[in-house]
Amino acid sequence: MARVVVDVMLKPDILDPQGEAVKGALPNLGVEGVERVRIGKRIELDFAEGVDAASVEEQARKVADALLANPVIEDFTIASVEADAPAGAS
Amino acid sequence: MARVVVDVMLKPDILDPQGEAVKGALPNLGVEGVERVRIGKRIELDFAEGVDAASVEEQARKVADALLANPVIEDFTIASVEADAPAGAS
Amino acid sequence: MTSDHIEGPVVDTVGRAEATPDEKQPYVDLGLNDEEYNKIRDILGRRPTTAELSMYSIMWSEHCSYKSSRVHLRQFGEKNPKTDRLLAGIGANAGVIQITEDTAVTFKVESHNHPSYIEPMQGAATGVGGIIRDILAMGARPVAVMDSLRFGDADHPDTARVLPGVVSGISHYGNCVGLPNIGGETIFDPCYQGNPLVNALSVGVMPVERLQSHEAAGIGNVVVLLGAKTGRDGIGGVSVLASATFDADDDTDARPTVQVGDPFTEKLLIECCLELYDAGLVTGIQDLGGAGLTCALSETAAAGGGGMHVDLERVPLRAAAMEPHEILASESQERMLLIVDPAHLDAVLSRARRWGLLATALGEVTDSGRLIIDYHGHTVVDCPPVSLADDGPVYERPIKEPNDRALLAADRAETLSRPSTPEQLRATVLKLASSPNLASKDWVTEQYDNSVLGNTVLSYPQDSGMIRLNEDTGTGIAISLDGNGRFARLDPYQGAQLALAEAYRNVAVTGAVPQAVTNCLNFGSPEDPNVMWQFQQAVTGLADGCAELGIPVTGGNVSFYNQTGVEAIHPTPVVGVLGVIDNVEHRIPLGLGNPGDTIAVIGY
Amino acid sequence: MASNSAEPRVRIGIVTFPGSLDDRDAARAVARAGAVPVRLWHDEGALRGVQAVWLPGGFSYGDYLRSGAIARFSHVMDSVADAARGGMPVIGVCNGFQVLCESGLLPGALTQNAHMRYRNRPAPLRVESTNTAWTSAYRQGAQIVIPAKHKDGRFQADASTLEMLEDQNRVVLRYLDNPNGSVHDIAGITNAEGNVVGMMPHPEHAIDQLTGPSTDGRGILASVLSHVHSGATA
Ligand SMILES: Nc1ncnc2c1ncn2[C@@H]1O[C@H](COP(=O)(O)OP(=O)(O)O)[C@@H](O)[C@H]1O
Repeated sequence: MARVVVDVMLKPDILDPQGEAVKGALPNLGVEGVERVRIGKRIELDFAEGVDAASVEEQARKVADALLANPVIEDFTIASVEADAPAGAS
Repeated sequence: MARVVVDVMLKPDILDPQGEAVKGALPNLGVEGVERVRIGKRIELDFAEGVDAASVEEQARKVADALLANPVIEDFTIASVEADAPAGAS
Repeated sequence: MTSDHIEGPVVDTVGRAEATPDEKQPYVDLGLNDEEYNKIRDILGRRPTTAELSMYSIMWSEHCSYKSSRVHLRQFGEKNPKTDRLLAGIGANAGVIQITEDTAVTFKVESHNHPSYIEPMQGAATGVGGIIRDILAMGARPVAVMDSLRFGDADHPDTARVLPGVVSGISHYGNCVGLPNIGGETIFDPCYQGNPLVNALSVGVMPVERLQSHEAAGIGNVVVLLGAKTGRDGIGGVSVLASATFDADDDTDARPTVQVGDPFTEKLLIECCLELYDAGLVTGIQDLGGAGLTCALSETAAAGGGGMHVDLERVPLRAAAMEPHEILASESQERMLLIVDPAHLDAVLSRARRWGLLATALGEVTDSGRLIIDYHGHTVVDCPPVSLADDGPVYERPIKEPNDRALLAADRAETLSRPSTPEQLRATVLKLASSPNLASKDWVTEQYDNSVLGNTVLSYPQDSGMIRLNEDTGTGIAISLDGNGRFARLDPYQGAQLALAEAYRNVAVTGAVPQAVTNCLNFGSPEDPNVMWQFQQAVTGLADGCAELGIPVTGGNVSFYNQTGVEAIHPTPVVGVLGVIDNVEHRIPLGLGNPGDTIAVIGY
Repeated sequence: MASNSAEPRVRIGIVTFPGSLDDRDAARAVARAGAVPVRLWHDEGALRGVQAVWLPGGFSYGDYLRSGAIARFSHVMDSVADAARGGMPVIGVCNGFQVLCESGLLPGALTQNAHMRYRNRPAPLRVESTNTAWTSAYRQGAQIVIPAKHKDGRFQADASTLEMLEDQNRVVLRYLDNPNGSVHDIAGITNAEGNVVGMMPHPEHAIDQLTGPSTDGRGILASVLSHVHSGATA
């Protein structure tokens, strides 16, 4: 199985209310020194065994472009990763 | 500036309606062969210049544990990354 | 002064403008014509600085100056029935009308059409946020919202992008800020395919004596910016200044960005402002809308009749290295400008802190008669505020009745074939029932909270929304928001009256007495004489209709340039009518009553 | 339902977090029930002598990150958690329910609705347990209608937690027409002691036929008032 991870983040100039809210909460946790928090999406796409490696990234890019990221406000990056660990395990 | 990235994903057995919805939409894009889609969060924490490197990861772990992930439904991973690129740039 | 030097890129100061009178300026790209540019030079007695040019281009834009519509809109004031219940009328952020001895209400509808096409979710969300701040700025607690929506063909693939986005934007913002959505419209017509209409209404209530002023009055009073940080949001046309003046190939910085709404901050802003009003801590207030600080500073200063001095570097920024003109043009949401007596400044700042809001003193009211804006000690703006706010160009645009009017008029409904057999009737009924315009709007309305605040007496699927204002007396208001673009396309004069009559009836049938009118006029390009004719007809129709019915237009909004290429949308005046009901217990809801009741049709 | 005029009126604390929306509505419901609404501010730990606490609906801290996640770190929640562990009746409605789960005062989590949208409908419910401080005034098995309106209301918990909730009869309210995909149609649950209850539907918006679909929400306050009174006399 091939896994591609797509990270989608708001463009740098776009307001991120989520990140601001989290940043505002950190002092309550006793955490100081965090200057900036940005919150985006991490999307894991697991391709079936047979799909060839070259096409996997290309397909993932197509999905990211068309569906996962909103080009008006977001940027994305794509990376192939090892996927022996089950999705979402730490 | 030190950046720590916290990836938060739903635990494998928790239903992920967003992931399912994306998966269901893929055939419309002409993308076949994706077996599974999981959607989680990517959180970038940027620490101020002075904060020492050792404490950065520790602080980030504290934040992730207490706030960023809900252990009932989510797992997280932590990684320090280079942060010369502006947040969210592709 | 020619040696002005500020760290970072060259900043165009007044001194520099005096020293370089012939520097080329991209005023055409900013939407100003030669005549307007020369008028600015006359006013200033020199070329404008980059910041001034940006401010004039914003304040003299169609959106802010109403330069094409003003000559027609005058009719509303002229034909309005005289009443002393209108505490604030056209020209204020929103009209205010007194409904009992001690209570006033304010309501207004505004468009966010173009942003909602580019980014439907955030465009619609910030449309809701903007109109709520208008209501708040008058001194009222916002108590409900409504939305009038028009999309292209229901089956068009782009409608599948725009409609869910717009609805989720309105739902997200309205629900999260805690205002019930009590009604609206959802209409489909191919003419809105490339130009959907998103008109949002908000209504608020206040004790009569809490009415706020938007004047920067009282020499020495402090100018305070309250709310969100300022970023590069919505810096549209003004971005040409960056690329024209500076490094032209670094256009990444010049890219305009979409405004993202933060209803959470808006909710804090509402509660904080209401606290400040009740404690008598502000002497003037203005919301920051589409034209950001540019508009708020110049309008408050102009209304105050004096001058103002501002140190721009004090504005808390979200993005690094913003130029003065960018700070002035930024459309960052969830901000308000306050005018505060210095004796109250600490109290204002501490109340803001309690609500977790930033509040920053930017400058002060002066008697100079000029709006002076310094940036790190260097003057970048020095002009009469009135020239920005009130002395914009006014145009009497050419008007021409469209040629196809006769054709349209000849194509009468009577010529359509009528169903005559049971099968044909069945087919007709099915066709009507399956029309998206008549179908259930549940999918939309169930994404809206209609009961938060606990005072919603009528909402979906009723003809009007109704809100209880006073739990002891039962006093309430009913509002309906209606338009009919197809009818207005046939006859804009009557089309506007039809919309008015529909909204009026919808309010009246609930048992409320109609009292006031607001409107949002959605049209194509004012530079097209046919569109200008439609506009003039619609305004006249609405003004005449209101005079006939005896209720005043208290405010509204004009949205021009709703077109795709040369193809304009149907002229679409959307009309909101507000009525008052003495006791909401006596409301009359939709429905057929009880078995045995007589059914009658009235009217003709 | 209203308290006997001879007794001092019950004080019910209503917390306002930044972004709380239904605090004033909860206060209205409390006052209509004859008790005294006492406003509690998120940043202050004092509970001001209240005998029960209501965590209202809304979008605390914008509900950014996860609904209810940030509110749990407020000063007032430290006090509320202590009081709850000491047996004080605490109810969380909608966002309040989310806060209770995030704080660990109730098990499970509330996640995005299966259909991923905010949905607002009057929800028909069955009262599954009257053995709590907040539901004793209802008839066991009663069918009631209370508005449910949320985007993140889908209750989820692991299999053993669910089994425990069912075995211990801690599911308090169940949807008759599941609006969000909650497991076991769960609309509300309680802690083992029955003093802490979380529910997604909004009882404060069902106290008056004029402004709500029913008056079924009144039972929540009737329950807690009789709970407090019986505790006082016991
Ligand atoms: N976008 C919307 N927002 C809120 N309410 C809406 C919206 N669209 C339609 N409604 C509500 O749906 C109901 C039916 O609307 P509509 O089909 O336009 O009715 P009518 O044909 O009777 O004017 C009304 O209560 C109206 O307020």
